[in-house]
Amino acid sequence: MNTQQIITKHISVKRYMPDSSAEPYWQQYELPVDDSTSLLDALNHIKEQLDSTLSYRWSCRMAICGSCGVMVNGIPKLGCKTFLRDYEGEIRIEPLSHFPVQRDLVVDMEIFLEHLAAVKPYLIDDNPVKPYDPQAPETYQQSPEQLARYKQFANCINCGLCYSACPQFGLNPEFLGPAALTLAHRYNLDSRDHGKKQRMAELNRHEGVWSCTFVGFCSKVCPKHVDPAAAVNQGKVEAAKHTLIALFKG
Amino acid sequence: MNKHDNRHKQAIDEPLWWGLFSAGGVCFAVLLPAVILFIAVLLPLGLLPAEALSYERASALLFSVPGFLFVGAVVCLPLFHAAHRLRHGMFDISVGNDSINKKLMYGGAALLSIVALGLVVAGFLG
Amino acid sequence: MDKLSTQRLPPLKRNWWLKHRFFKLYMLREATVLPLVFFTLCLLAGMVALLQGAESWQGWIAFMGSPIVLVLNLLALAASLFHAATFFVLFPRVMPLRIAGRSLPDQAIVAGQWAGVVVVALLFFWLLGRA
Amino acid sequence: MQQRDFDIVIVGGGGAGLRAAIGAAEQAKEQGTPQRIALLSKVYPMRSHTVAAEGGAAAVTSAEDSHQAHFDDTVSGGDWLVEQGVVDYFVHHAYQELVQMERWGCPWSRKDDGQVQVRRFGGMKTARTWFAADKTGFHMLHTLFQTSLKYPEIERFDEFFVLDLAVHEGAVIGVIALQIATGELTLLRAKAVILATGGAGRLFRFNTNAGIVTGDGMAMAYRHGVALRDMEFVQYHPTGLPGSGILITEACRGEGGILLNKEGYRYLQDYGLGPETPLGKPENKYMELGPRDKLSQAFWQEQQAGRTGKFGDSDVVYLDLRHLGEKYILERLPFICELAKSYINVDPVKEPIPIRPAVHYTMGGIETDPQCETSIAGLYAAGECASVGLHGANRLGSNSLTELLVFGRLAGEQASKRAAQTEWAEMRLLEAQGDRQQAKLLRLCDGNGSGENWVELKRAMVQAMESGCGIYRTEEGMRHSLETMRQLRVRFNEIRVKDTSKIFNTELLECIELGYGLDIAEASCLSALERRESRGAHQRLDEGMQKRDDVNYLKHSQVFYQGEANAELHWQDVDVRFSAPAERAYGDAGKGGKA
Ligand SMILES: Cc1cc2nc3c(=O)[nH]c(=O)nc-3n(C[C@H](O)[C@H](O)[C@H](O)COP(=O)(O)OP(=O)(O)OC[C@H]3O[C@@H](n4cnc5c(N)ncnc54)[C@H](O)[C@@H]3O)c2cc1C
Ligand code: SF4
Ligand code: F3S
Ligand code: FES
Repeated sequence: MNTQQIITKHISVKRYMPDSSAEPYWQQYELPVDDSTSLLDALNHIKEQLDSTLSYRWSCRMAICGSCGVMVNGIPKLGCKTFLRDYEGEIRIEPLSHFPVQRDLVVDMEIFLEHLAAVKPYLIDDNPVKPYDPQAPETYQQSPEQLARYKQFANCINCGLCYSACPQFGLNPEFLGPAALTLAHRYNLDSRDHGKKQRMAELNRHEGVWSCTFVGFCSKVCPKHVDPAAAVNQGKVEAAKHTLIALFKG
Repeated sequence: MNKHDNRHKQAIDEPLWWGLFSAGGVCFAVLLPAVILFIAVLLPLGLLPAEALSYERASALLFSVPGFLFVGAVVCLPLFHAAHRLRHGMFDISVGNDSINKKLMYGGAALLSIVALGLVVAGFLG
Repeated sequence: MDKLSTQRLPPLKRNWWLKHRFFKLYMLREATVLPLVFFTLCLLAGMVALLQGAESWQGWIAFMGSPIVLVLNLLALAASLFHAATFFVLFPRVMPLRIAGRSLPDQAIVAGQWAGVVVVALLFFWLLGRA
Repeated sequence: MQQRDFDIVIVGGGGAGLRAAIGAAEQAKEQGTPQRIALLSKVYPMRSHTVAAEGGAAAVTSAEDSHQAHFDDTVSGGDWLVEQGVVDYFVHHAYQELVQMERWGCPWSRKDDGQVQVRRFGGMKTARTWFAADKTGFHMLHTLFQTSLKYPEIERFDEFFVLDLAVHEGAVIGVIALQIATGELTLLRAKAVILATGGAGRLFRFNTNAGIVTGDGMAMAYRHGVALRDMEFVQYHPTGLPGSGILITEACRGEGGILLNKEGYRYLQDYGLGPETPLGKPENKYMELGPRDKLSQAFWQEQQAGRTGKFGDSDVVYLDLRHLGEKYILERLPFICELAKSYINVDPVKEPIPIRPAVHYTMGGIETDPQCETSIAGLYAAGECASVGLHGANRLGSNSLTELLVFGRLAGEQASKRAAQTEWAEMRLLEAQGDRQQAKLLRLCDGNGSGENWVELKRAMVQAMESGCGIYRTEEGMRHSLETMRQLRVRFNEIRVKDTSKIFNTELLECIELGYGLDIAEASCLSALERRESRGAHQRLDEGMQKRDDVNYLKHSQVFYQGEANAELHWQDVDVRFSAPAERAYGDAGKGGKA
């Protein structure tokens, strides 16, 4: 492949440096890019060659750690999975929407983590079939079909792009949001889990599944094809069933 | 995590509204295209056979048990569907306050539903 | 950790949905209920008319034929179809159907729902379309 | 300066750190001594590099397999430079840890009957590698992170960058950390500290590692007098993507992928790994399933012989999966397809993937005893940052994810036991060390000094490591690299950052990481230079040093920090109580032998 042609591109980055100025401002950079230059490569180039004061998060540079989310021309994207070859004209980079900005492209993800923790995202087996015995350990059984039921929803890398895409989260940060609700659903669907009832207490709140209006943009931007919109709305069905059952049981 | 404990307020009404919304959504999508086409377009344009919805035939069709079900599926459920979307839409564009909007919208839908069904019953008895 | 006073979070403005095509389509989808409500109110009026007698029933039909009402109801027809298009694709994602452990392809479910629309229309034709 | 007290402080939120935290919490419960555990990480735990591991985790699983076989594979894989007592403990605890992961919800891939499935892996005699599609590390890390949320006694300090350990009279008393969001220092007083900071692959220019893998914990322990052991052994993974170095998992070969040179020839048969195995019938320890060091070396030979192809400006060979068929590839290796398509625009279903070796794993690290304790009382280390003695001269793929669990848990339990019997040191001792750190930071930001630039120094470091300590090494090359590191360490004192702000100052962090890196790079070069033999990942071209030399070098290297002066090297005996060193052979040559 000989597409290593180097051209010059401009990118504008929204800067915010609370140490020195109270207001954000736009800064332009000009840099050489080729066919394989990702946005993350570009930011690293800026940091090392042009302006070492630019702050952003990154780590794996292979779209699996979930660190590097930013807005690219208004759409949430992973920097390491966005290629400049796909953009004509000006490229505008901003911190992820709907999260408080700490500095430059770095946002405060604390609320996202709180929401994740709130849904009890771990296997709850209050009634284990076989108690775990370190001397003679045994796994649960789970067929490939049972695995397939939740597998897609277990692929979330916690990048938070879906929160930036979801206007309901933007309007009300108390909304548990797509990724947390998806994680809850992932465990609810796991044949080894018995914690659905406990999780329902969180899901079946106004700020749980019921704040979602199926905008669906969350699934559109998800870099891992998790389809959180589907998970959240399947969660509504579950929550509705749960309520019905609770009503009948008194 | 304790923060969450005092917010554990369960939304027992939401499943009801969402259930009505969904059922209404199905009716809106599956039934209403035909209903609107025949009643609100073909009928007034005179494109239906004259006696198809003559006063007598219309009364007979409507003021009956199937008519009652028809009104439930074509008027009541879609009204709840609409109420739900209007309520959320108002929240989306920051109009009013959700707890009041909720009462207004679902209340309105319920009121109109009762009127509609009441009309059928009245016609049936009368 | 405590929130920092230096953090910035501009609130979402009420015109947020004008910023992206995807959101505009979402709003359009939500707005399909507006003409729906109009049609429903028309229908209610028709029922009242029917209860009042033959004359007002004829009056109602005439009212339905007035240009503005007709246009609005044509709009409602379009809205119902647009709504159907958006609603049908959501269904398999909310209720994935599985038959013998294998999930049914989404396209099949969507097609099935459109078939439902056609069947209902045929039903109406059978009921009202013949002399 | 904020001050907090904990029984146990864990530095690192990767697989090892999380497993240690849970292990400690469980141990405290069992002991009946409520303990508070702090988990510090410079990134959110699920961003840790464990997330990138693709292939799988090894444990003896099937009835035909045995602990002895896993032991033998690991010992010979490590070219006998392993602590055999440690390996024995490891192979006996591996299975139970993977089952525990399953019990915590890890979505391991399954067989039709509902049992966990295993796959083949390089250097392993039998299929014993558990996997979760080709995202094993991702699923393990998220399972551990999510499970850790169950334990209220674990308090997380996300995005806290640990600057230093506090040590007093030979015992650890706490750590000093920088809250990245505010730039403020926090003193955490502790009765026991566990380092789980991961490897140091970023010392090299071309690597499969994440940006955070900079060897911080190694340097911290080293600076306080703990030996860095076996640092000359750095694993090259034979299959990295050209350009970025992004990893294409060994599982591709385990599933039947083959390696071709530019002539389309399966060249591995020329390097003692043959005979050629039939297409689609991979066989353990043959051809593509030979160990990583051998495969990387074969690449180098092909490159010298001019039989490698070109991709951009990289020399490459080709990993061909096409014969496996689209359905199989997409089911077993979906992430690989995604990576190859995004990063080099190649669809593995239709084209062979160009690949080349890249630095992947640091076998050496912080020396610990078999219970994970270092020479500093109360200081433990686990995971890739540690050298507990499992990997020796070359790590076998899929042993290290299991290592995180087995030794993470052990370190956690040991730390918890110790904390139950220890008192906190006086806070003023920590405060003094905190003040020293503060002064250091201020100096980095004061704008004086000759203004050495961290970017330049970093570049010089990674280039010197690559040229001197690559797949094949020479006396001259290593000597040059060692000299370079020593000069760079001096120049580092003159480094100043441009960004003097406090909030999220990533430039400052890069500089501190570079300082850590230079120290351990020196240790790595020194031990490489002094090991005058070829063993495992350490291969010399020098006359008379191209073979293993058990008479003189069946020994661990230990490097000790000497402040501004040059580091010192010692040798340490190896535990060979179960299995005497033998020829390390693969392919047909390995038949019947120990390997
Ligand atoms: C691409 C790739 C694929 C791999 N595939 C496999 C495989 O298939 N099978 C296998 O067995 N092994 C595999 N490995 C190796 C294995 O993944 C790693 O050895 C292992 O994950 C290391 O885990 P860890 O917990 O020791 O460190 P990490 O996961 O790297 O975690 C280090 C932690 O320490 C923290 N930290 C570091 N420095 C500081 C500091 N100064 N202050 C605060 N916190 C700090 C970091 O934030 C992070 O949380 C692979 C490695 C790579 C690179
Ligand atoms: S659901 Fe998708 S977009 Fe949302 S956090 Fe997970 S991976 Fe990111
Ligand atoms: S965008 Fe938001 S509203 Fe629902 S479908 Fe996704 S969570
Ligand atoms: S850097 Fe890890 S997802 Fe982009």
